[in-house]
Amino acid sequence: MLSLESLLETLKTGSGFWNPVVWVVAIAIIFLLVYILRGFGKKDYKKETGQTQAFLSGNPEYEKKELMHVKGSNVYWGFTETLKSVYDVLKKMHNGNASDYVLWFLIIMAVVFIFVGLI
Amino acid sequence: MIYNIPFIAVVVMIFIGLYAVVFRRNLIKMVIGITIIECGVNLFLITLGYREGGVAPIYTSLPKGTRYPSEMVLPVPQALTLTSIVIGVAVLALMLSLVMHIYKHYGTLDVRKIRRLKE
Amino acid sequence: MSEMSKIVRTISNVIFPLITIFGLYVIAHGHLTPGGGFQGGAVVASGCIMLLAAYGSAWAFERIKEKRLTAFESLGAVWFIGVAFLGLFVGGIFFANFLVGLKLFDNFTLFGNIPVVGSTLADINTGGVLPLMNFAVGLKVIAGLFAVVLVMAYASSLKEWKK
Amino acid sequence: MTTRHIVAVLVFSIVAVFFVFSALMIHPFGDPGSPDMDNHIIKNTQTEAGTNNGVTSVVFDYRGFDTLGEATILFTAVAGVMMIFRRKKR
Amino acid sequence: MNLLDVLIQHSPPLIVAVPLLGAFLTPLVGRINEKVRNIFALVMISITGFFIALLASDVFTNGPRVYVFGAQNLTLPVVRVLFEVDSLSIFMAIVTFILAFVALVYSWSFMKENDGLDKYYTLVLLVVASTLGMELTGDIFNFFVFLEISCISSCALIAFWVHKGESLEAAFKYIVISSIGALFVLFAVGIFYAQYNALNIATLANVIQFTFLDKVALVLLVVVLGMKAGLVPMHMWLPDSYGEAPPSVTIVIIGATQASLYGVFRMCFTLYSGAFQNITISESTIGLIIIMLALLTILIGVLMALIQTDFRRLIGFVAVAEIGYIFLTIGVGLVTLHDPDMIEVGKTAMQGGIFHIINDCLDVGLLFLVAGAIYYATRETSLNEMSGLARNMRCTTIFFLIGLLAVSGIPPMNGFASKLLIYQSTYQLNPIISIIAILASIMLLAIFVKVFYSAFLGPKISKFENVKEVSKSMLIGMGVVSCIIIIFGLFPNIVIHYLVEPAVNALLNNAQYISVVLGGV
Repeated sequence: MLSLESLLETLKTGSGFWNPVVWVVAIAIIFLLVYILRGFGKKDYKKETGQTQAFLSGNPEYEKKELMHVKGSNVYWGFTETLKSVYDVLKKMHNGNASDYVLWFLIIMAVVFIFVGLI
Repeated sequence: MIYNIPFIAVVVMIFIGLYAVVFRRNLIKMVIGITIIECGVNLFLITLGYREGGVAPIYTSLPKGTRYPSEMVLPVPQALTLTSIVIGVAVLALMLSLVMHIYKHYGTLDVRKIRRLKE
Repeated sequence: MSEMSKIVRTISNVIFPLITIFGLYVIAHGHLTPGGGFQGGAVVASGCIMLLAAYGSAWAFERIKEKRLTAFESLGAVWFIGVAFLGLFVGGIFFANFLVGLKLFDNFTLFGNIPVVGSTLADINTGGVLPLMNFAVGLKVIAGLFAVVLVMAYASSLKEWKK
Repeated sequence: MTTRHIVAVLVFSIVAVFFVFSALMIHPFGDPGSPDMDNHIIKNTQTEAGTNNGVTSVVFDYRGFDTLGEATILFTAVAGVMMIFRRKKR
Repeated sequence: MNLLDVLIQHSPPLIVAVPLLGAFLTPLVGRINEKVRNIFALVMISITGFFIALLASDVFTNGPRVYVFGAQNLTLPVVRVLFEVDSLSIFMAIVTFILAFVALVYSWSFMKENDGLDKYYTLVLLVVASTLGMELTGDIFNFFVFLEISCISSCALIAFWVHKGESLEAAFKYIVISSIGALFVLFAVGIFYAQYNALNIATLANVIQFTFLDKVALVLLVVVLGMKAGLVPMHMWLPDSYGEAPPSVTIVIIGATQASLYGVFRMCFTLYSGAFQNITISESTIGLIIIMLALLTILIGVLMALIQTDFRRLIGFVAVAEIGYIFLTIGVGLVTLHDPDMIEVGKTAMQGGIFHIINDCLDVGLLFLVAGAIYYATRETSLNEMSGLARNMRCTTIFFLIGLLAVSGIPPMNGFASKLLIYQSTYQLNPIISIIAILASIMLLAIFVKVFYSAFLGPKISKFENVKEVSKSMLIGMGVVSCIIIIFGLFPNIVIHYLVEPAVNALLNNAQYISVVLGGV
């Protein structure tokens, strides 16, 4: 059954390998690096002072927190704007009509019938 | 060729049902369409088991001189159809109760208006 | 559904016992004649639904609680799967037809006789566990179908549905 | 005639052609050949299942597990309908 | 014969019968007490798990096992329903058990305030029983029956919140689609019965000829089961229903969807493999079509997920994309397996695909559980309204991060190992396929970064001042899934060696599957 050696075996996929020990070591090194980098930070950081204010290109921060909120649908605005033509087609496809769901099913069935049945 | 007319009837029934599901807009009519498809498939199963001039596969009061098994129809398709009919009843009950509730919430039975979930 | 006229109520009163007896006959002779638990159960349930249509859903809903019906349905289902489990414990395999040829006492068999060709309706003591399963399924179908129709009829008669 | 109609008619005709051809290629109506499984059932229903009725012996004995599934479906549907029409506790 | 042997011999029917018995008894037990009912459901699932573990220990060492219902011995011709359990079936059963157990633990406090819970537990047990039945059965009509049970019970569960119109709409769409699909499966069963007068999968696989009728049946089965699994463009029901079902049962419905996927594996590689051996061109054709549809599935799933604003609907589209990866491996397997030079590629692909089934269930399931936790704490599903939740819900945030990393295939989570196998095998077939798959995986990361940024980070708005961390049973449910994800991620070789490789070998060893039933005919 399971032994320690089998737990630490290396998985070879042909183009790469996987070993848990390597990963544990890598994660440890990354944590160490983060800790060291954190040590480089300024020692005179204090809470509740001007230092904690966000820097918004020199503009003042809004008092009301709701105004600072970036909504989820705005996050990839540029990406969706660029691919607008694709998304128009996709939105037209997902029109929520139950009859069309059945029609799509029949379309795929017809396509596969043509390819498989006529060979 | 001419002997296969019951199977052609099966195909016709399936397509009448599919027509109702794809082109009718009333939810109740779509449900009726699904029921018609199911009737078509049941008819298909029951016609598969028919033997020319056969009697029901029941020994109680069997007509004198009946040769078995060659003069009895096949019992398995009948059992499968029985199962399929009960399944159809169950699906029908559930669909109709869903339609009743949808009418309560949406105030309409038009499938094109029942699409709050889209995109 | 609201109440129907007196003629309909009287006639359905008269017919209801006949339908019920016919349905129970179909259930009980399921292993001898065409029919069985499902078919007979559907017949009895349609008799009950006829009464429901004649007397109105509010009348029926006052007298019959749908919780009791679902409990009966559960009972039928448990009975069915219980017979299958009995096959496991008595006959050694799930769904075994353990009653066929099983002598309980001296010569008494419970549905255990093996029929011969040319037997008639009198051979009711045959079939092994099939009659037991027929009764279970019959109970289940009667309770289940009637409960479904009862609930749907009552809900459609409520005021909040009529806009 | 919208695009949807044209597509639907096209798809219906393609699928229908395949279905009709398969309907024509099934064995002739009323002549299922020599069905081993069914002949076995008809011969042995009296001795194995102890019943006169071939259909019931298939439903409850040979394919009894399917019938358990079928009973379960009815149970499920009743549970589903009861759940959909449930009323709030007060 | 000692007790253990007897238990192992009878465990295939008991795995299905125990949850069924539980479902039948739940309405009666629910009359006693609510707590008793919850414990009863958990106990029933645990007994099922015990039997699954017993059977797994036997099947992984001794090969497939057959159980005939109602007769001691198998007689030819096969007239009775029988269960045939090989390593792939038991692998899927293990997946289903994990998901069901987590769902029941999670529902304990998540569904506490709802009414109609007797029916809820009944239906959950029914979905589990039907999924297990689909996975263990060796009879094609029985497969159809369990498919219908899972369809009806999932539909009822999707409509559980009846006060919301959307959930009713989703349930109606789901049942229309899946009942029509199931009827076509029944039509295919009828075609098999008409030609070979048999309903047993092994018998059919032995005699199948690949005539015109068989082609029609193959197309019907693959298209319908693909639709039930969510293949684009037949996937539209999937985000609807995943997004509107209670999140505690979405994870069970994912299991039911994967059972349809198992059906595709079984139909393509067991039922039709005998037919494909003679006519390889058809195998390649259907494989290529599946690859095309799978690429479309991955791309459209990812692109649509990017613009969603509802959290659960977004995860639904991600689930569509994940399904695409598994279909990709089915296609690659069909294209390569008849070719002696490429057979290693096919095997790697199948390993990746079958490993990805369990990873997909766990990752997407964990994300749905997190979405449910947020809904429980804030009653909010729209991503536009959420903000700053990480401040009050620390544990949930950590679980979300684990799910995020796992679903986008970042080491050391479990998604990486299976996706690596998939990329590697598809690269050897055609580099473009694997490039698209990798790009989609990057987009998955981008999608969840958006969710993380908008829902968990950001300012703490006044609406969510008093949000509390969710209760313990929900945390336990999410924690169990996270632990499995991390363990699978750190030690993928163990999982591949002990679970996935036997499953792949059993799937490809078609002769063994047939000979167990027909006795080496």
